[in-house]
Amino acid sequence: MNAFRQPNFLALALRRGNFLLGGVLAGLVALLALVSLAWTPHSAYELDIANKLNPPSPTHWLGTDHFGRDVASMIMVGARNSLLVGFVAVGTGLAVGVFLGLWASARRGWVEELIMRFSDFAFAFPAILSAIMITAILGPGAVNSILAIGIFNVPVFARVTRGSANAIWAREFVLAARAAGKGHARITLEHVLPNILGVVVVQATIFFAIAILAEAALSYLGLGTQPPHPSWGRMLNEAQTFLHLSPHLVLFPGLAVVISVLGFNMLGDGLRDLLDPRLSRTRLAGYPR
Amino acid sequence: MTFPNPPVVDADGLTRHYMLPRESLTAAPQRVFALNRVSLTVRAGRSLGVVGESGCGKSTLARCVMALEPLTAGTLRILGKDPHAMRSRALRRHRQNFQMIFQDPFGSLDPRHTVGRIVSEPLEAAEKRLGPDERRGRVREVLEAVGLRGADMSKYPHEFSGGQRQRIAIARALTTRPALIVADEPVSALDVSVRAQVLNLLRDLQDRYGVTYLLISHDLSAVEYACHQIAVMYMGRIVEYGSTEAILADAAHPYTRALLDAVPRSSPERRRARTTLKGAVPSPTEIVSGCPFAARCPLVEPRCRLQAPEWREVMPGHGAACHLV
Amino acid sequence: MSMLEVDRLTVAFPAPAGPERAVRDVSFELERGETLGIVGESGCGKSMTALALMGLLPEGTDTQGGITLNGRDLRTLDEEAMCRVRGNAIAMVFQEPMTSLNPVRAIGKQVVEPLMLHLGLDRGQAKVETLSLLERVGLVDPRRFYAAYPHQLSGGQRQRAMIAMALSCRPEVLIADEPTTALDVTVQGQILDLIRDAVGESRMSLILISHDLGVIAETVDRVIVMYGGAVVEQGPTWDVFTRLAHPYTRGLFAAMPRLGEGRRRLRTIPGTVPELADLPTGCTFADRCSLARETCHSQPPDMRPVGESHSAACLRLDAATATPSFGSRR
Amino acid sequence: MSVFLAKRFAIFVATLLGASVVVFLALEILPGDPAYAILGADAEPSAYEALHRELGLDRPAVDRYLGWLGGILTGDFGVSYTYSVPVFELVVERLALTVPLAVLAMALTVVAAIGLGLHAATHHNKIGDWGVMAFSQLGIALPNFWFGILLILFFSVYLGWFSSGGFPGWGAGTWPALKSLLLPAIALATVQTAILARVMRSSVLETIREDYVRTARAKGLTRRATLWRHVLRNALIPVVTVMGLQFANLLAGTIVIENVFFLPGLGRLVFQAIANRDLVVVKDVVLILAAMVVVVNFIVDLAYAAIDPRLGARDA
Repeated sequence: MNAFRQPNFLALALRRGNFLLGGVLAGLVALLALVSLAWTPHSAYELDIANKLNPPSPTHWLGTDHFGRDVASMIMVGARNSLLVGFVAVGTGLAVGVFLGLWASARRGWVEELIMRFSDFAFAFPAILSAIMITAILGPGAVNSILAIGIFNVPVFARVTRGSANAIWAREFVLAARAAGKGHARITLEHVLPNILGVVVVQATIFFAIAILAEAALSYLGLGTQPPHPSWGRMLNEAQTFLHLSPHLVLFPGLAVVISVLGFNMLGDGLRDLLDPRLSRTRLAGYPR
Repeated sequence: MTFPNPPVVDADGLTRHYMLPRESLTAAPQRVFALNRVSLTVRAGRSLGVVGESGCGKSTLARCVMALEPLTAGTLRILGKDPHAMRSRALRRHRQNFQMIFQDPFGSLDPRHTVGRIVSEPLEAAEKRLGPDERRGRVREVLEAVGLRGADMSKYPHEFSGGQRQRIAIARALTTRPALIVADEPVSALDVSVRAQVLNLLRDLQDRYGVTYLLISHDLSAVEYACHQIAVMYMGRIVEYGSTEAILADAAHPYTRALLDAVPRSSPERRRARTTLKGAVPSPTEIVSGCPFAARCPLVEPRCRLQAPEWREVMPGHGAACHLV
Repeated sequence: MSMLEVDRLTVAFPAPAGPERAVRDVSFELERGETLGIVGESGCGKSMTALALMGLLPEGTDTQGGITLNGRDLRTLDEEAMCRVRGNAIAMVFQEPMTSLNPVRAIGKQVVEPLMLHLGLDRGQAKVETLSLLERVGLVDPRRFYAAYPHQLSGGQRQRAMIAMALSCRPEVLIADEPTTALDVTVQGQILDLIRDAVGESRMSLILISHDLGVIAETVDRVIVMYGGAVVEQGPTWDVFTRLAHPYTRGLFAAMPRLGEGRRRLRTIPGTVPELADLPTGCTFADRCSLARETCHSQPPDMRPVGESHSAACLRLDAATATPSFGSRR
Repeated sequence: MSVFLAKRFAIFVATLLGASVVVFLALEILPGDPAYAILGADAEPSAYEALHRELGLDRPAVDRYLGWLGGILTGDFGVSYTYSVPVFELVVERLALTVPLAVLAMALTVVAAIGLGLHAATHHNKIGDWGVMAFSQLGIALPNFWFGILLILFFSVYLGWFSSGGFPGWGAGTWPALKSLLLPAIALATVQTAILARVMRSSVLETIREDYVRTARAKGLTRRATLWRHVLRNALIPVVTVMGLQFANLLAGTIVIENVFFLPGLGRLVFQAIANRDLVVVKDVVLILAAMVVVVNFIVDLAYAAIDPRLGARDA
């Protein structure tokens, strides 16, 4: 069944706590990032050594770091950074991975074998490992970390796409389309893609969350976004040095990561529940049956 | 004197092998003989029923006739042209002459397309030069022909019951006004009361449009009802062929007799003693030297295991591959 | 008192559109050694009735009515006591031999289980018993089948293994839910024969569930016809299938192509099976019935006698039985 | 040997070779001249010449690749530019930390996740299920390095139970060494547990709906017996797949966590090597890490064949 076309989709969505809470959290992060383009409470770059390591106060809501920079402002600008990495990395993964997955599934045979073997060994290089290689050659930087995460996303999307596309290719309506005289490309566009879109969208939101996590880890290691641009991961790295003096510094950037990842994950879960009638019909799932 | 109708399907020696994945590294690769030199002819306006148990190759036959699967050997002509020898563009145009109906009324319709889009798919794929109005008119016409309403065009498949969905599938097969419809188990997924409706519909459409059917089924009684001729398949071969009346009244091949015997009768007559076959259909992975049915045949003789039986005619138009005929 | 008594059994599932009443007021009795068939189309409640007897309905299902086996009300038993009944006093064979066996355990290991559980046999005894059971259900060379995995067996062989499992503790009632539907015609007969012989040998009672009128006609003494969750007709198989008292039973027969009847036109039942969440107040079949009157739509019919121990639930029974019945197809 | 295993073994070897080619291309060919990359653009010409020769850059690329690969197979990993010791020695010393850390984390993950997943599935839609789901939702969102910092903050800064990092070495005794690995392992395992517990839960829920589970119940098996004898093994099949994928994440995670806890492991080594532009070390360690991922995935395939008898006969 097609959940999107059911008139009560919105009503259903509102009843799903996951979807709603996820939407609110992810929306909040997106809003912070957008607002930071026009306004932040203080400058996120300006040093104020006199006011370093301040605890939260009315002027500095979340306190200041070891250079006296306003933590709240840095987190807002950092959100921009995390979201950007997420969008570009997931976009790359989506565009290349979904294409490869659809291609593998439509052509089968050696094309499929080749693409899947390629993704087999791409799996051997998790985002951090490929980032290490890239930084060893090109030096650390935001672009390189995006590249690393994007490369890691490609085989994942290719696999998920191929898996669900193969399931569609095995359906009788595809055979019917072939019997009607449609070619592989048209069947992929008209039958396969629309039927796997839900899975792909869900996967995209979940990998968005994973990309945010990976970016934070890379920045923490100093391989990602470079100073003076604020990023949540590097804020945590710097805060660790002052763990004994100002523990509050490790709290807020970490919470920012948790909230945004939680938001996108829950959004993905909610979407999956909405799109998959098999899962939402839990009444027959009773144990033993 | 009546002249026979021209043949719509003319198949000669259709053979389809494929390789099985190996069981172990040392095992020899095995081939499945899904179709083994199958020849048949279906004339315009007639219907041929192909019956047999699972794995006998009847679905492979349907797919090969539809040119959805390649042939290993043999020639096939549909309205005189061989779809397996055509280039893809020409084949796409030729496909409007032969369409297909599938078993599963839930799986054979794309849940994300409207009924209108589903039914017009063959028209669109055949690149027929039809205007949008003409196309809608055609869709409406076939929907009404199968007992649905033109207004159903904008609905989605999940809004219909199983029987209605099978009507949609039949409508789709009709839109290009094909000469031939290949139906693979068209009623076996349906409930008894709905099955009768669809069987009647198939007959009505034949009377009205003169369609030729190649009907694949495991259900002898449905085939008897819907078909003029019957071909019985066993392990990738046709073992008996003849008119429905002849086969029902006087089956020549022991396998056909066993099949007929195995159908449970709902008539309240007392239980009969029937000859049940031993074992199940063996998988057709090796070339059998003698008769493929020898292992299960109740009438088996020594020569059956040594020598493959030749095709013998019982009467003109009715024959079987059995030494005992 | 009969061995098994089912009294006004009602099963309802909670659903968004209100409870779906899959089984409504089904009552029947089963004597020792008797064979009973339940026939009907998909969604008529026949499988749910079987699962209710086994106490295996999904959690959250609302079950009403009584199920009494040898004077013991199964509905009042706790889970532990019910586990001692299942596979022991009542055993069941399912439709899909492909999915009903655990794919990662050897056949023998699965047949051994009820023997050790209910009869208290040790592993060695259970294995000996299992080998003889496998042989008895026609799996010659039982040692090979004991060690085989389900995927290595054909559909018919798997169903034989299922039957071995069900017979292992010599149950008093064997429930077979569409045991031959997934099998080939020539294998179907073998399995039906096997079930019939096993039941005959050990004075077991059989409940055979099927959509196939032929299978029912050839196997059981008595038959229950179900439609929309309720019993519409029941009686001795011979009587029911010759008199065809209920318009639905009659429609079902007329709609079925029968071997040897040639290309004579089939009579069909118009319309489709009703939605369980939205059943009409009166007779469930009224919307599709040519004999239906005003009252049929408003008043639920009760079971009325047609002959000796043969009854049907129809308000227009007189009109229905007035026309000649069997072979009434033009 | 079954076709499945033979095929997986071939893929295993091919993947290893592929990975080595990628590493070699990335670190020796792409930067143009590794000698420049190591020394920087403002290097003395004489120093550059010396290094160029020392790294064997005057030989053709194929020769260098084969030499490198042959060296690795015979235990000769080359000499570190910064430490001036054989890389093999460095790596072995560091592996003694990284491997126990990863294994400990994986063990914690498997035990906790299978327990939690089973509990949640058998208490579907009850409070225990909600609890596990909430934990897992939160755990997945937790960056492991941040969780590590929080652990340090709580257990070493406030409670003083553990040191805030460092590794005494196995020479200092098994318990002190293990103790210093405990917090890092927990930091790594928490996130992985959150993911695996979910997979386990949904896999059990899915398996419970299978026909053969109904068969088992119809035989008279109790819920508990059904769970252990019929559900668990089938439910583990997808869980094992995810475990294999998780090991890759876990190894990547050790690189970060070793930096959080100042542990002298492989991750820290490669990290410092980047800082020192020690390409020889980077190249070897990245290959070793990738190889570990590939090896674990092959082990997962073996586990598959052990759990599922169908794989023996059927093609993958």
